[in-house]
Amino acid sequence: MLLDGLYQEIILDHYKHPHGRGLRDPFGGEAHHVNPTCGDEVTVRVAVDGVNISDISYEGLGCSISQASASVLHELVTGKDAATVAGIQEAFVQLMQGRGQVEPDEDVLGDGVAFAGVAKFPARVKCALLPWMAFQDAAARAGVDVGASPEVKA
Amino acid sequence: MLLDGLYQEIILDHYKHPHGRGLRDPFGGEAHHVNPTCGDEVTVRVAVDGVNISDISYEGLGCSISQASASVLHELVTGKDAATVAGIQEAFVQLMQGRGQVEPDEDVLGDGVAFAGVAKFPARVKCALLPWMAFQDAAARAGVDVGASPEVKA
Amino acid sequence: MTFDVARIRADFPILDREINGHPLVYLDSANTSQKPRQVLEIMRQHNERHNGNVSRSVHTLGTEATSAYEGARAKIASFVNAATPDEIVFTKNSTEAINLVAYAGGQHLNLKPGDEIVVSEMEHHSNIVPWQLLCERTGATLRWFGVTDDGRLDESNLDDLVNERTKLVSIVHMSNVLGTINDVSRIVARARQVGALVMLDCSQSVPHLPVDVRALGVDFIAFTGHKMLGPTGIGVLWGKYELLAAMPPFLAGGSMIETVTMQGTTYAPPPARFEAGTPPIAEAIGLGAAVDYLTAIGMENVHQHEQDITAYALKALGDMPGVRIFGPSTPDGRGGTLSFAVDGVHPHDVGQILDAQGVEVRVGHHCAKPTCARFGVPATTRASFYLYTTQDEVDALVQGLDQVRKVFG
Amino acid sequence: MTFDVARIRADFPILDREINGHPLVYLDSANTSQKPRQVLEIMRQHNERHNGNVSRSVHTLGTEATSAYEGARAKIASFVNAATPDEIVFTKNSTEAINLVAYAGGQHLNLKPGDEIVVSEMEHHSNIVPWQLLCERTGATLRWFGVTDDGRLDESNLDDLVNERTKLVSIVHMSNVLGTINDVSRIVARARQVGALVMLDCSQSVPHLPVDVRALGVDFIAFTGHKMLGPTGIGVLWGKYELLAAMPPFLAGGSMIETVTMQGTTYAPPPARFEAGTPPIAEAIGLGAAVDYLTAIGMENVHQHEQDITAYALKALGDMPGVRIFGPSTPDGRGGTLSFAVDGVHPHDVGQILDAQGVEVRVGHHCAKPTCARFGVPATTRASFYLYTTQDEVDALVQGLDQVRKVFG
Ligand SMILES: Cc1ncc(COP(=O)(O)O)c(C=O)c1O
Ligand SMILES: Cc1ncc(COP(=O)(O)O)c(C=O)c1O
Repeated sequence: MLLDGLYQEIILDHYKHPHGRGLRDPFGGEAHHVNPTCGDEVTVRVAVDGVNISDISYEGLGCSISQASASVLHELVTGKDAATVAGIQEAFVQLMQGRGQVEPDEDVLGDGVAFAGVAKFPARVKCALLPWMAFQDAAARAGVDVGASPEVKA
Repeated sequence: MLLDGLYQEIILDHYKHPHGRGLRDPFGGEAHHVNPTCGDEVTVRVAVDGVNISDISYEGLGCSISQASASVLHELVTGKDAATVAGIQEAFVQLMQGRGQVEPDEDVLGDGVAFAGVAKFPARVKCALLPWMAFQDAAARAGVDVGASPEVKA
Repeated sequence: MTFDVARIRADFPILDREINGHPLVYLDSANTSQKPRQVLEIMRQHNERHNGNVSRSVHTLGTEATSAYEGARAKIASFVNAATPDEIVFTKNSTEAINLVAYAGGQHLNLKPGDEIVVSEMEHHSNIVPWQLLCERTGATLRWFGVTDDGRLDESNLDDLVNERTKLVSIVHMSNVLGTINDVSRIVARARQVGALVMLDCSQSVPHLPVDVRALGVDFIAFTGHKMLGPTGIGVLWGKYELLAAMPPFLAGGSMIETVTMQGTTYAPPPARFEAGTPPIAEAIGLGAAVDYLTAIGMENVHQHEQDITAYALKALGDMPGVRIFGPSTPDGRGGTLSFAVDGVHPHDVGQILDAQGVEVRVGHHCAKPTCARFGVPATTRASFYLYTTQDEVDALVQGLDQVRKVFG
Repeated sequence: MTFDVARIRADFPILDREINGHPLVYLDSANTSQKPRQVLEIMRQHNERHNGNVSRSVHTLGTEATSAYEGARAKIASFVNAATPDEIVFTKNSTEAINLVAYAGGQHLNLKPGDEIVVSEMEHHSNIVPWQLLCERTGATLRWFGVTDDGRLDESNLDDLVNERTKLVSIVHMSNVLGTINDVSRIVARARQVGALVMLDCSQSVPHLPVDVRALGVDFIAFTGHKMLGPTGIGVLWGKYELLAAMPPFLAGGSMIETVTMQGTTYAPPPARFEAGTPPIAEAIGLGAAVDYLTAIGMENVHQHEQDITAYALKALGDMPGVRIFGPSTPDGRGGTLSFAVDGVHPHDVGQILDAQGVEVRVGHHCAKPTCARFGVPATTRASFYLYTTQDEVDALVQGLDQVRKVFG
């Protein structure tokens, strides 16, 4: 597979200049996820304020795709209410599992649309989803339901 | 492999009219051998009188080759002294393991020469050797050494 | 599609062969089947164009190999109507699949003295010895169903055999000696009553009949690639996902882990948990192609063809004086595997004389000594059929048996 | 015979392939090797002309298959200088071979709390987790050799680690991450002193160097077909015959028995005792052909070629700014497997960008997380060489890495 679309400028930018990186207190829920195939890891913390996700903080070791994805997650979700966030989460998962057939909606996904190309690389889809899965767990632990866990296959 | 040589008249004769079949008392040693691949079984008893093998009696379930082989064994070995028997045993084992390349000596092997063709059928060599291996064990238990155990492979 | 044996045979290169100057008459498919061009071709293509290790690489070859391997898993899952491909564990053969359950399932069941495992007297050694060893390890007791004179499972003491102490019942779906196809519905119902798990040894059924794991209502089945047009070196354990997920690992090593430190290890979910090391990749892909081939023909059609051949063979052999058939004497509830005795002639001799005429049958105990013992014989001669078997081949068998009786007459 | 890489490459069909518009540069042989025409051809011939089950038939196909299968065993035995072919047990991969020793050898050793098993920090998961599980089952303790900064086995505490309580030492012969070739003579001598068994994981050494089990003086070795030009689905356990003969069975079922009744079973001698069920027949035959191929070229020549390539690659990568090599920095005592880090770029990204240029390397933890942890990284990029690797391919890797740094500059 050629790299067209995988390493979009937006992704490289988020990787080199991550938004909101670092673990912050206080938080309502935390989750640590590992991709057993490649060893990538991420810890995500979620702080909740009423129905809003007031902060997402994270720390992790991983490739440009998983790191940029965490940065985009932070940017997209911080400050939004649970229902909106569930919609974003669902749209992102659908995009990633669409094998390149899903047309992303920039109004919902913002910089996340840059990940459209990743969906064509089955081995990298897990990388992109890693922070989102951890976020979902952390949110659940903070008492916020942002939708069902997508099935992610090796 | 064609059947030329496998089912010699002599072999079929010994199979249909076995010599010395049946288990007899008294005896000095007994051995029960099984061919695990095909389930053939034979029990051989050896009676010894001084240095002579005074009787070989046997009972078994098996194919024409193993049954005829037991009958030939009985005929060749009964009444002979240990040294002679060791020579016969060795000659028969060599014939069987010779893959059809060994020329049998009728003076030593008598009707046993009819088994020359069996050596060309690797799957049947074990059948021909089964009573001879059991005999060797039974003789050892009766205190008579008739030579080293041949290695017989599946 | 009508069932066209001639067209099917053209797919099997080996069927052109001669044996001892006669056309090959291959009547030993219960032992191992022949493989169609389509299966061999897919494997060749994989090895020549797409070979890479699975689940470990981001590179193109690795990604191609992984998607072919996982694609095969999905095909096999739908072939037996599994709920998800994650219920399909690749092993090297049926035997490993059964041992996997005996080790990991046995550990999960936490067996103790007093607990019971139930098998039957018509099992292949591969569905006896793993349970004997499990009983030795744990002190549990092995019990078994008997077999009736006409080769059926004797269920007369079902309620006694399968009782509150029973933890697992493992039964052959189709006997590799008698050809009997066991309707296990009563046994499954009884096992459910007492809370026992049920495993079916489908080594002989999955290749020959439509098998639907959900309709059977069992917990595990095992089958093997080389008996169903696939390559050697590949087998399958199907298990209910919740059960697999509750079981500890068996073979340990690469690819079955979540994380490893020198101090301790956590394990991946099924099926990865049970696939330690590099799996038989090309072989799984070959089995996927075999399943495609069988699916295209239709398992109902395969079964029907074999029923026809079996009816023909039962009659032809039944008419021969001095030939005694073991197992059901009509095609009802039996498959195309026929064991028989020829009066006064040892199976080895029968097999040898048939081989001289190009007719390949199996002789011996067929890895089922207790079944042979049940019928008072150390060995039998067995002819077994498959989708490529013709009536002419049954005729060749009959002629061959005439020759056997001439030699030993 | 001079070593002619071009002629060798012509034997490997896959090397003609293009990846993403570039000629394939396959630098992932430590993961799985490619297969020459000669191996694929023998397997095709077997499947198309001689396919039958082994050790079970008197018929011609069965006899042919059996003699090819046993012939492969004999070839492999002499390839590693085993005392007899009966010391060669066919498994599905290295991982099964190691598990076989952990289960059957572990039972034979009758381990108890207080007993110790010793491995190292540079093991593949397949030589760690089976021993962790064995320790869990028996209460024995797992201990391990450390690794020095330059990627060598740290033997400084040998006499403490291997002591009177030690029952078995299992060490990798050549590391699949660091490339280190371990001279195990001191460890073997110490193990002999204290009466411990020694197993070597030769998954990476048997494919690349002359290995002589008797010269090594160990008790067991494991290796795997797919890393040595053979097919997937086949591995080998070599063990000293007396030891194998003393060990109880592991997997149970068809072909490993002497006799079976419902009440109890007796077992065949090795190797049959450890080969339950239908073995990977075509795969064993393919591995035999791979061994023929390697023998014809000569393992000394294979090793020398890889030493040359490794020296070239160590220099080329060593000269690149921002590239850090894990493991020995000279070709002495190391094989052609090079792990490295590229400053500021995650291995996944390195691998992806290399793949876009047709260069296939492995990225990740290489099933050796403790080794990665020892060097403080979760993953590495690894290039690994074989007899078909050329200097041009190393140059392609270097150019690819330039590109990596451009994208992430
Ligand atoms: C050092 C080492 N040991 C064991 C293994 C396991 O081999 P397999 O996956 O064929 O079982 C490998 C390769 O994956 C290896 O490199
Ligand atoms: C009923 C039955 N169970 C189990 C097996 C074992 O299969 P495999 O030898 O492929 O493990 C066989 C065939 O040999 C069989 O017929």
